[in-house]
Amino acid sequence: MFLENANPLVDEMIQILNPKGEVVKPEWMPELSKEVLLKMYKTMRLSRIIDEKTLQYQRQGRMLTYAPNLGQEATQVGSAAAIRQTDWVAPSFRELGVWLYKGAPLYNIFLYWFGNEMGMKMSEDVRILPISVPIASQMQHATGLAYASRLKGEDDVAVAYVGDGGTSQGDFHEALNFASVKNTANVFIIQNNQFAISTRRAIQSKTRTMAQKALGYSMPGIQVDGNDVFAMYAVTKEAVDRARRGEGPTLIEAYTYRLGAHTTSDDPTVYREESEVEEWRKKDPLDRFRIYLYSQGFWSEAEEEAYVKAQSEFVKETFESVEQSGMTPLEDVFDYVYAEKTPILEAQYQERKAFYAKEGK
Amino acid sequence: MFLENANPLVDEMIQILNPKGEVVKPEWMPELSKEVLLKMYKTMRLSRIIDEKTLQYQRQGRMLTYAPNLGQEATQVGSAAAIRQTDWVAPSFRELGVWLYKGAPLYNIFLYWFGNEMGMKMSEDVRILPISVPIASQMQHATGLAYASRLKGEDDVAVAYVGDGGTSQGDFHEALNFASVKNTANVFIIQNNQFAISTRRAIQSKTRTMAQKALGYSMPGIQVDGNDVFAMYAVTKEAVDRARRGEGPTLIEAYTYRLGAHTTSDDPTVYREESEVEEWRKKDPLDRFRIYLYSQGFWSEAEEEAYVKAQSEFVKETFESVEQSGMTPLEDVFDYVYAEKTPILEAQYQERKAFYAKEGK
Amino acid sequence: MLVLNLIEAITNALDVAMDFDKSVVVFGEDVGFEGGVFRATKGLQAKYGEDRCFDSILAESSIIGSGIGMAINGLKPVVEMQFSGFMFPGFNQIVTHAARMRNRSRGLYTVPMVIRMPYGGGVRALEHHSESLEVLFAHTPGLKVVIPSTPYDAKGLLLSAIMDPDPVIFLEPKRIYRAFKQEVPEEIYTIPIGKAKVVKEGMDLTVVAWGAMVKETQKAIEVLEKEGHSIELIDLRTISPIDKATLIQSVQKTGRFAVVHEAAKSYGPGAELITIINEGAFLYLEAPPMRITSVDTIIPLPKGEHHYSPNVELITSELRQVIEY
Amino acid sequence: MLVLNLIEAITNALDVAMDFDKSVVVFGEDVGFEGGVFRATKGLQAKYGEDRCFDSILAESSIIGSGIGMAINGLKPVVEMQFSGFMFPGFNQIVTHAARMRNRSRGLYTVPMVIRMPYGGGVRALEHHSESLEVLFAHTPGLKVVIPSTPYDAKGLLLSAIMDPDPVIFLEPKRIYRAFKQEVPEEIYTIPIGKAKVVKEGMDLTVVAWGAMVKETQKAIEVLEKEGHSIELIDLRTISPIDKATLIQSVQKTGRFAVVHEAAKSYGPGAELITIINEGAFLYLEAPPMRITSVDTIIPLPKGEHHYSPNVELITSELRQVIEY
Ligand SMILES: Cc1ncc(C[n+]2csc(CCOP(=O)(O)OP(=O)(O)O)c2C)c(N)n1
Ligand SMILES: Cc1ncc(C[n+]2csc(CCOP(=O)(O)OP(=O)(O)O)c2C)c(N)n1
Ligand SMILES: [Mg+2]
Ligand SMILES: [Mg+2]
Repeated sequence: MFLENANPLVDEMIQILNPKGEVVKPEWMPELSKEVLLKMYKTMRLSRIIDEKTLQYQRQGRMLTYAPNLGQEATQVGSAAAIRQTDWVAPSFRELGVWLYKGAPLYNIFLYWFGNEMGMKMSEDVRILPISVPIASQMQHATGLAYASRLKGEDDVAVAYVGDGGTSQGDFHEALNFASVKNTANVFIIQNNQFAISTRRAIQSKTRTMAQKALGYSMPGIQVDGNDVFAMYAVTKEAVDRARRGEGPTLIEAYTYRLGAHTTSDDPTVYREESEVEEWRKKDPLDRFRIYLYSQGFWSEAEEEAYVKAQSEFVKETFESVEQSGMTPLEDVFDYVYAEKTPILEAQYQERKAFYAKEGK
Repeated sequence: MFLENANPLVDEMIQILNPKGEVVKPEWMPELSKEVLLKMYKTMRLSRIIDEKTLQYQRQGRMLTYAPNLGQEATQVGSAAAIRQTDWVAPSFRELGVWLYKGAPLYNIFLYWFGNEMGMKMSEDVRILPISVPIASQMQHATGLAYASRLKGEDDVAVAYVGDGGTSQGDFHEALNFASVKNTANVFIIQNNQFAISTRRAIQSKTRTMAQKALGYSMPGIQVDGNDVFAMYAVTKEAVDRARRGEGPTLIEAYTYRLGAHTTSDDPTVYREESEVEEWRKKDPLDRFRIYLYSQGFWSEAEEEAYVKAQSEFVKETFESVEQSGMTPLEDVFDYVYAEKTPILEAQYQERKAFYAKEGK
Repeated sequence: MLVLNLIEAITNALDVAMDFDKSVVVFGEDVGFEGGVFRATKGLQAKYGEDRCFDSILAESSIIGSGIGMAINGLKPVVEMQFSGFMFPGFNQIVTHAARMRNRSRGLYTVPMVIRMPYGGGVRALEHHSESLEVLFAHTPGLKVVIPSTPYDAKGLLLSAIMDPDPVIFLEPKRIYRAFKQEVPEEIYTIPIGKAKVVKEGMDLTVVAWGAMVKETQKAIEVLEKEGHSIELIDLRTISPIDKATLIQSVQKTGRFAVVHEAAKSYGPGAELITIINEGAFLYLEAPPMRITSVDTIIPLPKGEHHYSPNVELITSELRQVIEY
Repeated sequence: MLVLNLIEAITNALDVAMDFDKSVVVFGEDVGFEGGVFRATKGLQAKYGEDRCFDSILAESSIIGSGIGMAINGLKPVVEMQFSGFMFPGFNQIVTHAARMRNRSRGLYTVPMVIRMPYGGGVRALEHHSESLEVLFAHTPGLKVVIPSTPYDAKGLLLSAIMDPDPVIFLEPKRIYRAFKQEVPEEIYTIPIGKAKVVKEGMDLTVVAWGAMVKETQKAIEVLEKEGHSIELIDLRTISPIDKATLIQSVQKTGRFAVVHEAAKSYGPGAELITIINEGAFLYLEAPPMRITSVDTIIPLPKGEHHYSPNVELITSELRQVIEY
């Protein structure tokens, strides 16, 4: 529908739900049950609450570095809703909505950002690789995941997320090329939130769209309104289905905006005007989705209020229990370097332990 | 002429001189003096002689590894003739024609392949970076060369060569992107000789052309008959002039064929049929150029014979003098690691020297 | 005299270098408009223009690779890797080109380039933000590796690095970027690369450290000196080439040796120093030389980081063992 | 029993592994159709199909990175870097992911992957074809590093590496790929990673070597034994984790220690071994431990390569010094 004749050199970006919450392309509207719609909305709403809370914790000095997703909820949840539970995700570090939608416990997510690796150990069923900090490198893993699925006779798709900044890395290019050449079941989603820390999108690439980079791999490339959850869902769904049928990979550019800071250690006022952010607030993905749900009678202000209240409490409690989780025990530092501690690691572990004992720690 | 509206997704490759030596596109025919034409032809002819001789030396066990250019003479010399002497070249390792055209002494080239770094030390005026073995990495240097030229107020262009295999590396992508974003005076020439050692072009990329990779950088990309010296000249000239005027970089795909082995240590019969090579021999770049020159009365069989004879003798003498050049002296190994030997290197140098003295070497 | 902390001293060094030498260009991720995530390049774009100080594309191989081209063609690039843990995509360009261009062309082309990287732990950061990778560079012929531990040294060493005709890896201990201030001359001055600094003299033991470990080691030494020991502290400052002479002379005097570092233990920098002592002062050794280092694990995230690298208590306890051996 | 040279033993190991375990996949540049530039994978594509043995795109980061994804998703990739000097574009994936996935996910995801690379000099090759980079891997927690020196060991160690639950860097001394043949069992057998081999016992001196240096050292030892010395030779086989116990026991017996390697001297592997001996057998040392290594220069092209790494004469001369100290 979207992909076959997409021409990212000239096409307008795909939009179904406009900023006013109106369905402007009813013919493209995906068929989604009320249940799924509400799961999507609630996940986005929860993501927003988490981002707001963490900002607050950060101001209170209770938080380490954290990368907020504010403004990118539709990109993340719209795409996540289009993939199957057994499909793989190779994330970057700013995909809270995807984690939540795929069933990652918030406790784990907080634990990770709180500085404990144990957060990334969750049920295998979540099928998301751990947060990957080296920009764009995770895209290569996605190609291997998809290759392995096919070899094992499974039809799972592997979805990789990357930022607009990430498109500049060599790994971006190599992963797209591998997927194209091997025709693996991959979907690559660029979260073009207009910034790589302070560096604007225009500095990363002179191209009109990021989607047009797909042309270098003879792969469909398409630009989507990343603040439109339906457009994100519909296009991702087509790409995922296509990949699952063995018809190859797709590159999706989600055109969105990072409303918050890069991370809690970043001060965006250094490099952008508040007025620019204001303009983008008018395109808020959450607002337009809510208006739509209200208009359909799927959701009400009362429900909204109750949900926000309950989830705020949930987030608070979860964070507080993470705060109580304490420090990483010494053995955890040594136990996961290899399947079995090497003799050298064992000796180093014993030395540190003896030192703590001596110091009375 | 070629670049403005080039569409590498659909365009036929540019050809001016067909395999029969006929000018099929007179309107595109570059204006080249007889003098320049003969310099180009002679360089190509010399390159061919060198490749034939080295094969012979190799069979006689007199040669180390060497990468022949057989079949790619027009790609190399056609493009080299279009650049100015002060323009920079960032080569890969298979650009003999470029070296010769830009004035590198054959003695130096042989000395290098004979296993002596001193070969790469030649007049600065040659303006070619030393042979670069790590695939595609040299493209990044070309961007910096061009950036520096502009900053210094000079209008030199930097031309980088890369192979079809090299297009798969991350460095290929990053260099094109840098050049596009910074609008540097770069021309990138892919010598698509259909192979990366044994690996066929189709395995490197699923794209119709290699030139279409330019679309990912909003840069002109164009496929050229790399066995047609005039097409290579004309397109490179337009790209170089354009770059010099500050209008930005270009990607040129020279469609050619490696008639010889990858290097003297490679046996191509393991991975390709002689019949395929035969087909390509019919498109020989040298033959068609010679036919053209004969037809114009610029060159004759007698001149050809005399030239080949004289140059064969020259190549033989040059190689023999390189054979006499002896081993690399110990100090050369230590003297160029840094501008000045560090104390540790000085000590290691003295140790090795003392050891040789003791052993009576 | 200015009074600056370490990161300000670096900014100041870049400023005076750009002012003095028009060929100096400064770039890297977020280095231009915002002045870098640590603000090392703050104000430079405004002062020297976008051509000489700019935001690169997000690609370390491009940063180093284009820098090599610029250096060959007459500029002096001073590039930033946002954190040393992110230099890996650029490592190929560093090792196979920056370090080798002079040798490969027998001196025809050279790469006078500085690659700055914040390094080391102790800042409660995300994964890949706390690496100590000095060995990867120091084991690579053709590179010089410098690590300052004070604002004064940072400026003088960075200016030396910029003037150096060869590529210099300049590792900045980010943990002490803002730890303390020091008087720093306003004008250009240099501190020679390849010279260690005897921070304090002593008779019973030689301890070598660099970067953020110098301060930790100093604190440990204070404890031990109160117990009556006399300890010599050497700030290595240049990891490659090593100032062998200073180390060996010191051990010939003290007879005991220890090295403190943040890098992983096995195949770490301490091993080289201990071997140098073996080679140059074996007969003087009264106790086995000791290395006090991080463990051979992945650097833990903040909640486990305290288990990883040496702290004052560990250094004190270990040094006491060497002394009492 | 088969009689195979080292490269044939590797091919055979890959063959039996692919036959035994359907999850083993083999790929890299030119690895599929042609069987690799050294023919290590010869015949495997024909036998096991293009899906399990294929030519990769020319991109080391993709080879390693996609291999990581495959390993996480149930395959056992055995990938080839055409030469170790070309692994640098893939180094980021090795260090930041292969080595860390287990730790990062606390055991949820692991990377049982083997990265094979021909390494070392002595084959009169072009630039970047002769590197000895074991330290770069061995200093990286999360990796194991193995180097065989005989056909028998090559097969047994490679099979161990393939069965290992963690990423293993498997460095193959290309100089001796075809140097000699040995009896090699047809079936699957393993040699434990982390165990050095005492090649020959001796009383006066312990010498450690690996890869192509084992044979050179053996020749030097023959010369010295004719002079009446008794020398113990240890083939380290695993560079990381080191078999400390075997080394220390040996030096406690002999009182003297030397290490021979092809890698550059400064911050090289020898430094780690000497430091381990200091830590574990200091009081037994009757002479300063010695390292006999390549020099700290760029590896020369063929006409200068003989100046670079240890040869029999140099090893003999140096070992004699340790013995006569
Ligand atoms: C290889 C590498 N280089 C640098 C960094 C530091 N860094 C972290 S996030 C970031 C910007 C990423 O921008 P983008 O890809 O657009 O993602 P976003 O943060 O906008 O989600 C940078 C430079 C890194 N993590 N990895
Ligand atoms: C980074 C890197 N990986 C691998 C190699 C080994 N290698 C040398 S040439 C070559 C093939 C290059 O193919 P292509 O780019 O098409 O150039 P051509 O040889 O055809 O001129 C390979 C894989 C290398 N030199 N550098
Ligand atoms: Mg972004
Ligand atoms: Mg090729």
